[in-house]
Amino acid sequence: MATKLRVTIGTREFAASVEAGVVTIDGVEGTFEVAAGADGRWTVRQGDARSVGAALKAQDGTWVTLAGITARADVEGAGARPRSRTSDADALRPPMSATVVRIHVTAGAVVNEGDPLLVLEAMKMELPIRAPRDGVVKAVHCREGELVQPATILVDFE
Amino acid sequence: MATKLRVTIGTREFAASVEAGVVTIDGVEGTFEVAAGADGRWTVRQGDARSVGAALKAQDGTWVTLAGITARADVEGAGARPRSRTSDADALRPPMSATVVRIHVTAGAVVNEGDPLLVLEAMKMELPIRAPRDGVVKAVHCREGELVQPATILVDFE
Amino acid sequence: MMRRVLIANRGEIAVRIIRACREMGVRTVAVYSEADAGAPHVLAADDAVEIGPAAASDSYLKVDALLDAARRTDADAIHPGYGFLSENAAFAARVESAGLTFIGPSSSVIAAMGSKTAARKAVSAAGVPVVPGETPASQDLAAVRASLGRVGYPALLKATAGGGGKGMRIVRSDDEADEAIAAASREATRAFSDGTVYVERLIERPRHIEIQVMADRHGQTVHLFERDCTLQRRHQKVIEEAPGPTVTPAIRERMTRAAVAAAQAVGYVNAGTVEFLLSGDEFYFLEMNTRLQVEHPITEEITGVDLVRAQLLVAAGERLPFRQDDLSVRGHAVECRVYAEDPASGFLPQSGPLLRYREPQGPGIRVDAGVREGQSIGVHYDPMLAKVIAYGENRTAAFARTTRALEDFDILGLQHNIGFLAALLRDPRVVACDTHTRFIEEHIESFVPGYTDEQLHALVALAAVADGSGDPRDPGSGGRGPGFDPFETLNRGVF
Amino acid sequence: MMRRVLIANRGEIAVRIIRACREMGVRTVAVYSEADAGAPHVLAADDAVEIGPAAASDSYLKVDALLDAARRTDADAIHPGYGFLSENAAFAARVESAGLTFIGPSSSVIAAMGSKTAARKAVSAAGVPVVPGETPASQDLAAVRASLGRVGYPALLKATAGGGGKGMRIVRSDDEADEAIAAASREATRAFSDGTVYVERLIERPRHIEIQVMADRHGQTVHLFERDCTLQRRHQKVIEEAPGPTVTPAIRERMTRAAVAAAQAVGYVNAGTVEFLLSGDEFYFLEMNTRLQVEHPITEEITGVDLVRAQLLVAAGERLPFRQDDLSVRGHAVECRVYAEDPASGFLPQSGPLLRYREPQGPGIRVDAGVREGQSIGVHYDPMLAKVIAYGENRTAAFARTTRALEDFDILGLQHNIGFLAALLRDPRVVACDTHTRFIEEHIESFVPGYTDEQLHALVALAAVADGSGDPRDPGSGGRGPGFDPFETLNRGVF
Repeated sequence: MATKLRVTIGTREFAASVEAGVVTIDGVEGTFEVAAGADGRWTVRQGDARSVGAALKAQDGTWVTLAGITARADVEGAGARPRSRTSDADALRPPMSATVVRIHVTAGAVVNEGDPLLVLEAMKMELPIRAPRDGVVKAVHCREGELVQPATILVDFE
Repeated sequence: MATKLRVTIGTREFAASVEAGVVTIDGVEGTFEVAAGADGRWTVRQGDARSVGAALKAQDGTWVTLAGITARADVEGAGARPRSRTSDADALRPPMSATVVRIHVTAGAVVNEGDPLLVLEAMKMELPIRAPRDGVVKAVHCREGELVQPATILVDFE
Repeated sequence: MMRRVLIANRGEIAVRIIRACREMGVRTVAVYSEADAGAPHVLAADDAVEIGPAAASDSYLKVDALLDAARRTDADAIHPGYGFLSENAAFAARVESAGLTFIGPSSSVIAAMGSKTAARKAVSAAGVPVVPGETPASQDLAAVRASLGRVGYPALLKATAGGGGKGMRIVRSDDEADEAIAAASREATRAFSDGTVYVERLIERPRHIEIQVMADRHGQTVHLFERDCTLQRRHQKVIEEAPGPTVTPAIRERMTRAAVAAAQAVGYVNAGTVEFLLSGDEFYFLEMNTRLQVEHPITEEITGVDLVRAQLLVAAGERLPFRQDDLSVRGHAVECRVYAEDPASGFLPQSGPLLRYREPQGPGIRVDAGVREGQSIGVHYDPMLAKVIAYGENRTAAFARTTRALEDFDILGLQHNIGFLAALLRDPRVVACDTHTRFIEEHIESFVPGYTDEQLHALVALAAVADGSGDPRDPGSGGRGPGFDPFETLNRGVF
Repeated sequence: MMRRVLIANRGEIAVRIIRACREMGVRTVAVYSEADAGAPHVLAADDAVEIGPAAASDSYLKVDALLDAARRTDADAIHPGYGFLSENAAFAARVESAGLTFIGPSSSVIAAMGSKTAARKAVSAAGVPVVPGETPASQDLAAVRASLGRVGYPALLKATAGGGGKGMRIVRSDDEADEAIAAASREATRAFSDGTVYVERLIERPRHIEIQVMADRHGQTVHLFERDCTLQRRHQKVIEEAPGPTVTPAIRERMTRAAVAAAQAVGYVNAGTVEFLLSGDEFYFLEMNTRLQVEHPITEEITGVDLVRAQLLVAAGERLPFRQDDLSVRGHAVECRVYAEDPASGFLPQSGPLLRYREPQGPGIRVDAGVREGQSIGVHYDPMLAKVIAYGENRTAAFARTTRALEDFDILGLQHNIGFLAALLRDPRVVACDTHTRFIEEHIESFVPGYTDEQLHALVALAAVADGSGDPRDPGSGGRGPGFDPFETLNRGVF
């Protein structure tokens, strides 16, 4: 039976399935052999190429890294408790304590994936929050100048 | 109440007691303050000087290191299970698989601390086994040319 | 020599300074905010003093708390590191008047170089080229045209009152001048109710080249060659290298001479960096940083000099341990700044625990870091995790080694920019130096997200196998405890 | 360039070679015995082949298994590392006749230098000084006296048949000759039933100085200056440094010329080391090692050259990437060999798990290791855990940095020699170079056990607090898992 995974790299998410060594993402297949090494390391072989990565099961899923790329995976039925910051794709939350400096949208706005919704400021840097996909803004729960926390829902989205 | 410790650095053993921050070894006292840091690290302060070490409880006692020196400590009543290689001060065992190349003593020999009892060879190196203290050899359990294992008792000593 | 140095900083630079002090037999005092108890810099020092809550304004920027910590620990000198109070003239003055040694230039020099206008004026008087520019005597067409003629083409018309690109016009020749002046003035008036324009030479596709200088109190000022910091994102340096791959011996000669002249013009003492824009054969003074730079290690790698050690010697009143003739460039060095940030979402800073954090190792690789496995990366400070520094016999070898080091860096628990850095290093335009200070912004799609479909597939394959709970191959089931069997066999994970 | 290199070795040198290959885009094959499954060199390579049981004679020394592994993985070259088969001419010949590239000199050169007598003859013919010595034409008093006269005083009489010091006599002048000859002959007869004596110049208080050479197939032979390996214990190098602190420019000039002449005399190609004894201004050829040395990193640190990279280029038929004029010495480098051994019990090798293993870090510090935390150190191979290599601007700085690195090396689970190494580095005679090759043996009580009473007391204090079970400060209660709170406060352990 195929294992279904949701893989997150930063804010990007991918749905993948794995069955008998064949990985399928968006219809593209790849065949791999994975072996456990010592000390949390794993080797991943595809054809002639072998690379060594590391993996660790954590509360919010399985973290993996390979050749400098890090991802987090939730395996269907594995009972991983995702961290709040990624718990609900329809509720956008800040990645950290931050100040809301600009809000570009109001409830009802139709936005395309990547459209700027609002801008936060933290660590003296501006952090644009963009639409994760095409959709409609249901509600905006913050105002400019407000200090928001990781648990705060900024925008409801559908 | 004073904590009694037996501290081993390599083949050397020391009896020590600690009470209210005062460490006594062979009648010599020292006063220390110890604080836990993160990641298994500890700071040890004596007067103005602070150094950072690491400690780990293992099956065979508590291992500590400070400024490049490593020791193993058995605390009285701590229930540490010493490793077989140091389990019985009266039964000398080889530190590793080795070949007995020379035996200098026979049963009944009266020896002083540091006297060579026998010589092992391992890793192309000769390893002299010396008397841990003044005493009498009760029995020799190996012969020249024999391959001995860490569990083998070489010499009984009293 | 100082007896005891308080390091008014945190993270990798505090650790780096503490190591230099220890190697010189100087005792160290770390300071830390509530959020940094247990951080590596706290354990690295001989002493550590908590100075306040997490917010930098309540701790690392709090002058009184720092001076009080120094007094209580009997420190006789303060090293400011970089960032925080390192270029704050008032802080340096407070340190001086408390009778402590400030490891850096004097407060008056910091103040002089802290004002861009004053700095420009000072170095310009010493013959150092600055970007030509002037406010026309009057705003009529002829006067602005005359300014353009003096400043030279290509030129930039800027609204004096403005910003954000409004009222800005590029003028490439006399022919374009009239129309551009009119448009700029019109736009400026509309946007800012003030049509006044400023005329400046346009520096096209510049490279950011900076010269490390070092001066003692005995009149000796030397340079330690250049660093190329052209690869920037939003004025933040991303990858630096030394020596400058496009810097010819002739340019190096002129730039280093200009940098030393700039330092001498203000009576500079201790380590400093003179930043220039280089375009073609011409270079222009940008600013002088009156402190140790983040990227100082690449200079150390190619010159063999320990800059922090030199800083301490100079601050103690000793002579520099080298003369200009003793210094030379050998090989090539690269520094990559590893950040907790997500390149795919506009480089959003990331926070979270470093569930696994293993630095790359090997000949010619140096990692300057102030974090450790198990630590949680918070939101209070700069999200830089580590600097990966690699030395090689030449630029190609240094790039190859840097790439190898980035691939070997294991970080689990939060997102980082290593894939982005690796993508930059393998970009043919970066390799060929066909870059400029806005190169990353203009071509960001080439470097983001920084991983390939193959890599994504491989990660998924790994995750699917590694996730299997109760599986003997599961590395989450406590593989690091004392009871751990060190020689697990290589269990083929057929899945 | 080779496509795929099999490394016929294990441990730190295998890891080091694999890294160099990766940085050159060359694929690697590791080999491992049953005991080494999961060892760092196995995971570092692109491929790994198990070649037999733990005993080296059944695995790392098994030529057929190695060649078979190379064939199966389609490797086109073999790097032998050091030790094991690296100086085995028959192995090199087998590699050559299998059509593979042996990364080292040709089998015939290995054979020529492998015989001490043949090597002495060859280099002596090239004008390289060897220790003067001869077997007297006859064993009568006059003939032996004549030999003594030719060889020069102080001289050593040795039993031709013997060893172990029996029949050995030092002769300092003609006056002592007759008595010494009689005694030596008598003792030799008694011990070996053969009174024949050999006469050799006694090299008093020699320093061990070796010259790194490198030659390509295009006729270029260069040297990379010297290493001083005087600090030895039972002919095992313990601490090495470069450049040689007692080597004057004049001696360096003569020694490096002799080393290059020795290499050229035998048509040497690839990396090699010419070992000399230096006594006063005179030096004498000892032997030539036809392989990479354990201590090659200190040469890399002071010259900026990657010796393994150069080995690969030369083996691929390319020219050396540097000429003699490109090479120079900068700064000073020290290497300490960290062993799992107990200095207090005659340096008994130790085995056990590396419960905690954290390498020192920082500018100028390089650790070449092939072990990792959690690994068990067994009895089958050399007990070297790691090499701590430190670079500094000068010898004092390099020593200080090495000491700092040794202090920061955390090893729990077995006994090691770090305290012994640190004691050597702080010994005033070592600092002043008042040493010779038997210095450690003669003064062993100065360096063993390598810790002070204060250190012992502090260790006990730490152990007493850290042992407290159920205590929040107990680091054994799983402080490293994912649920670990990274910001434990600094819990003052009042006890």
